[in-house]
Amino acid sequence: MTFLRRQLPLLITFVMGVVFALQYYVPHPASEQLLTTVNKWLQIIGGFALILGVTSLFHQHAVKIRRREPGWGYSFVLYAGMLLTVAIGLWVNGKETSNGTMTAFGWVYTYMMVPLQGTMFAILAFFIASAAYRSFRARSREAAVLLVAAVIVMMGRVPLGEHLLPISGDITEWILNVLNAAVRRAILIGISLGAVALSLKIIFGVERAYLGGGKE
Amino acid sequence: MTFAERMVHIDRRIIFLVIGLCTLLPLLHPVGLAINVSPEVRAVHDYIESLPPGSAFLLSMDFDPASKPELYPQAVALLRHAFKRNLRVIGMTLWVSGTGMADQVISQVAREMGKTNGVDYVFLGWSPGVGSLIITMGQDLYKAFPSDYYNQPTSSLPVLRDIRTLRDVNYVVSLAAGTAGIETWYVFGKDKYQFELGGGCTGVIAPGLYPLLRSKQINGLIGGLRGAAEYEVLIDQRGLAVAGMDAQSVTHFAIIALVILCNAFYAVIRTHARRSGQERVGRVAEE
Amino acid sequence: MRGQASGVSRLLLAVSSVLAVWSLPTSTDAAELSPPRDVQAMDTPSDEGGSVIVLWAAAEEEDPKILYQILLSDGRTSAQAEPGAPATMARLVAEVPSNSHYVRDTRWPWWNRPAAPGAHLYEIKSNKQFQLKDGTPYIVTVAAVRGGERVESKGVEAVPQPNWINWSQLNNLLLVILFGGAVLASIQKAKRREIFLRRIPGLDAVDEAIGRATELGKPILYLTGAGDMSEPSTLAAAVILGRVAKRVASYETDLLVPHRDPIVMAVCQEITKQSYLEANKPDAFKEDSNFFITTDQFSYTAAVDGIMLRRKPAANFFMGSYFAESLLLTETGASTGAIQIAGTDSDHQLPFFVTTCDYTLIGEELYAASAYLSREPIQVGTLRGQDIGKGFILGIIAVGTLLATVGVLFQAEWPGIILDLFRDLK
Amino acid sequence: MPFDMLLGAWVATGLTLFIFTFLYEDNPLFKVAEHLYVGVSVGYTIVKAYDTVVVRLIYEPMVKQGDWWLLIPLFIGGLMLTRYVPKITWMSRLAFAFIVGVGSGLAIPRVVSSYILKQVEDTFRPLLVLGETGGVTFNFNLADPTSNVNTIVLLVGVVSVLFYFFFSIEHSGPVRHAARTGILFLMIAFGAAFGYTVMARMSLLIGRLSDLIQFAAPGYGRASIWLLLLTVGLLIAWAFRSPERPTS
Repeated sequence: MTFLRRQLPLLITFVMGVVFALQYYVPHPASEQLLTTVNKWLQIIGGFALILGVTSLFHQHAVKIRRREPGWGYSFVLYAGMLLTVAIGLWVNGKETSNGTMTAFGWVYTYMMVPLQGTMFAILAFFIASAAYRSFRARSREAAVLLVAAVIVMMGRVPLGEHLLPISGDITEWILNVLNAAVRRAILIGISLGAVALSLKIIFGVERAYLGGGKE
Repeated sequence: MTFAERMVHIDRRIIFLVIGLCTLLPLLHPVGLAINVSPEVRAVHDYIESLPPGSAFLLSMDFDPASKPELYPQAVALLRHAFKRNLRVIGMTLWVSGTGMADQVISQVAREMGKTNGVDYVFLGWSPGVGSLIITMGQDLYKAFPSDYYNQPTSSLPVLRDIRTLRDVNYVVSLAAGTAGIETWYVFGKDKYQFELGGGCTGVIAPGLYPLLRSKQINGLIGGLRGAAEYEVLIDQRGLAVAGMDAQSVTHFAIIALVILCNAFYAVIRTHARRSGQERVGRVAEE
Repeated sequence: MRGQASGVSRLLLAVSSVLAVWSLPTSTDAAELSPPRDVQAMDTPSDEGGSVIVLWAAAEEEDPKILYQILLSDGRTSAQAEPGAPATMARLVAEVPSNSHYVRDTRWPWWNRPAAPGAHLYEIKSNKQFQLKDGTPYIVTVAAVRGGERVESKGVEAVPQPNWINWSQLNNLLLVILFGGAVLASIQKAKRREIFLRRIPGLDAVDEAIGRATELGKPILYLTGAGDMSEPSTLAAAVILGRVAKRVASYETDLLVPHRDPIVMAVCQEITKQSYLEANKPDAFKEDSNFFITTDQFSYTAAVDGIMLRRKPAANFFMGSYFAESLLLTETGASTGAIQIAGTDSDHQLPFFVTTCDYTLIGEELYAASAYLSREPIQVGTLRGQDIGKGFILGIIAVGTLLATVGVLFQAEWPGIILDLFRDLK
Repeated sequence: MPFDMLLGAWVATGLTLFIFTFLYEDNPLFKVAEHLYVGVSVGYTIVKAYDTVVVRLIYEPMVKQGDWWLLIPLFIGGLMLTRYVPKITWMSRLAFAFIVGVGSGLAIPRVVSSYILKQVEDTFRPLLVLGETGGVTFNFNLADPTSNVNTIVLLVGVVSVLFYFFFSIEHSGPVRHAARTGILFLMIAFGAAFGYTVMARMSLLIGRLSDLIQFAAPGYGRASIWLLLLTVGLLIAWAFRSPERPTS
């Protein structure tokens, strides 16, 4: 029993890890085939996982409604939105359009999902301004450098800025192409080493936190 | 709390209001700040300018609502130009999710320019197949689209008289937010059916399309909102895009001004604190 | 018949390889132009099949005015060709200037080169017009052309095959093994004696944040990012969640962990439960402290923003990978006055975290965080291993730049022997 | 205008304005929009998952093409659901082990290839170039990202930032200087990226506002104007009704 509970998961991780790491070095079509198959499998498993998620969401809001927690009425809005979308979607077999015309599901997507998503995204325009106001203060040398770089690039991006300070466009290009490239490169190298080390540890069963194991 | 301190900790809703107004006002009343026109946008404009009235111009609006902010103004500007030049306009889309929007833009501009559906322009809508659709259009347009978006049979439409295949089309412009888009039109249509091809695209994919421009696979490229603004300047009809670029300039400078103000107040607080011997403010800020 | 064949070939139309071979001895009239020498064709090494390569020696004088034509024909029919049977047409695959397509310009590194760097190489691949079938023999011919003159080599046979190992990527595998060895060795070393770790300011703040939340009696919000369980950043976020949950458990503070990925949610539930067990507070564990909202980016963001505004957590943790939602989350968090600690390897979102959070773990620091929090030899050793890796890369960059410069100075090719080892080869 | 488009314009405008009220304060209108959004997005995901996973990935290949291998992922997926059965909850670990194992294995060589080798390879640039006349020169052109002077700047940046990421050596002496330079590079890059992003974010707002302007046209029954008045009115009413505690 302890084998099933403790060692078997580690064995599965090890085998899968080694097989799919080596897959990269095999150019044979069979290896490509293996990769596509397992990708499909992962999608299917992900579908099952969605059941876990939706159950959790249902449960949370059911509890809210049952306990009459503040704002429980909104949970009904959520249920209604979800159930109606599912009903409409299944009615038209999950197709947004049929024969070139929009279905009711497509309508929900175009007139509800798209504007909601777009507006939430657009709020960033306001937040980027308030974040700049709050944090672009020359408190230290580092903060000052960040602030100056941001202001120059902002100037260099718009026609008015290029008009007032013609060189800002060139400086912007230089900062982005040279300084920014250097930093991203170093960050990427660091991250990648960390990622490879973590993956290796998982495959060799050294790191097992993902199994909820902690130390054993 | 001194005035400077209060200003540093200003209610952020005031900043939101400033940004909102700086975007909205230029959109309602464009100022038309100077915009330099790039050669790739001018190329599309000049080609349309060179076409004799009555030539066939096909506009493929290959984008969905997500890319509307950038490509919608491009479509409006191109359509206005084509209608002004009295070209016969054929609208369509390769993206099924963009059909409603494409129909809307073409009928709106046509109404504005006093053009009649079926006589001066037609909107074909969407049909499945992407690459094979273009090939079918190259062989027989009426077969690819037996009827237009409004279910009128295409073969009897006055606007499509003498336009049997893509070979009879003089200029195709694809406004693309990805694939299917400009490359699709090039690969399946351009050389085979001998029409000139131009492109418009979102700012994100523009860099990837410059190679096509350099190798003359497309004769011009309108990139992002900026490209649309340039086109509006060229046809001297400043609209959404010029307004958008104005809004960009104004909001960028509003943020810069806010940052400078904030730093000014911050400097005041710091000198104040230093004078009264409170090193704390500076120390806390070092972190 | 022979005369006709050379006439056809002069028109650069497809030629019969069989006839072309026969026509060779008679093409003495093109005395100045010699046919390509040492023509060899073979299956492309280290590939997925559907392609062959043809190799031939460089001529003494290579001038862009001389062109090489590569012709391909179906081998089977030529082998079975009976006298009088219509010969299969060879198709013209490519026509290249004679001072191009050297082995040294190809993607093969020195340890996997099919021929000497100075020889010519052309790779014939399947494309839309024709398909090379694996296991089928093909005949390849190379012709030299100058103006109207044209001479052909003998046809050679090659059979495309898929291969089982891509030897060009050997350097990749070697680096993985070397690095893995360094990490494992460092772990062993860390088990024997303590290894120094520098201070990471953001992590000192973790305790402070949890302490403050307890004082104020407010919950702690912990996000694991947008990634799924196979992303290292999500794993690191989950590991750090374990450490945070353990402290939260001992303080008996509320923990809220909204999720975007159901699998990550399930894993984090396990981790949190374990942490409460380890803190001897199994009763305080609530299954629904980890909960799912939606996989959609912005509706998730709207819901989390709602949680921040209504539950007013005293501390917000943003660990894992993030996209555009980062600023929507952190600005809302800042407006509620929470202490915010972020850790991400999404370099594109770092600017927003750095400017709006109190502490940010930048890139690799996210992975280092779990080591720092636990001080377990395994974690600390890994960090040491990563440092060795970085040191190695720094050394390589120095040596590589020097060699590249030497290569330019002396027009030498030998620095390539080392530079090739660090090329990303496909 | 067709009725569905007209209705769509009104619904889209209303939801846009409701979400924007979030900028003022958390309020019932935003809560309605937020909960509706979560509901619709989950519903949308469920439908899409049904369409792709159940129909296209499971039903069609298994029933129509007899691909019975798909029972394996079905089984693994099923293991995940053992979380609801307390005694055999541990079985869900097997599913996690599978997913994490595949993910880690796939990551290793690909990360080494595209993030380590690719980046290192691009950093190997000569510090001198061959001039047109054949002599060796040093290219000072700042505008050309591949010039020698920029190669040196790039090298300094990469090396100093990497120094910042050393964890197991003390940041003192020359290491400290290198790491400090690294921080400066980091800050410049972050500032620049921040400034660069402003335009993209403003474009989003411009897009939303142009939609609202468009829907304010008579053709749409002046949807934006009426709904704006309604939204403001509701906000005022709500503020008066709960002067003490805006959020319950």
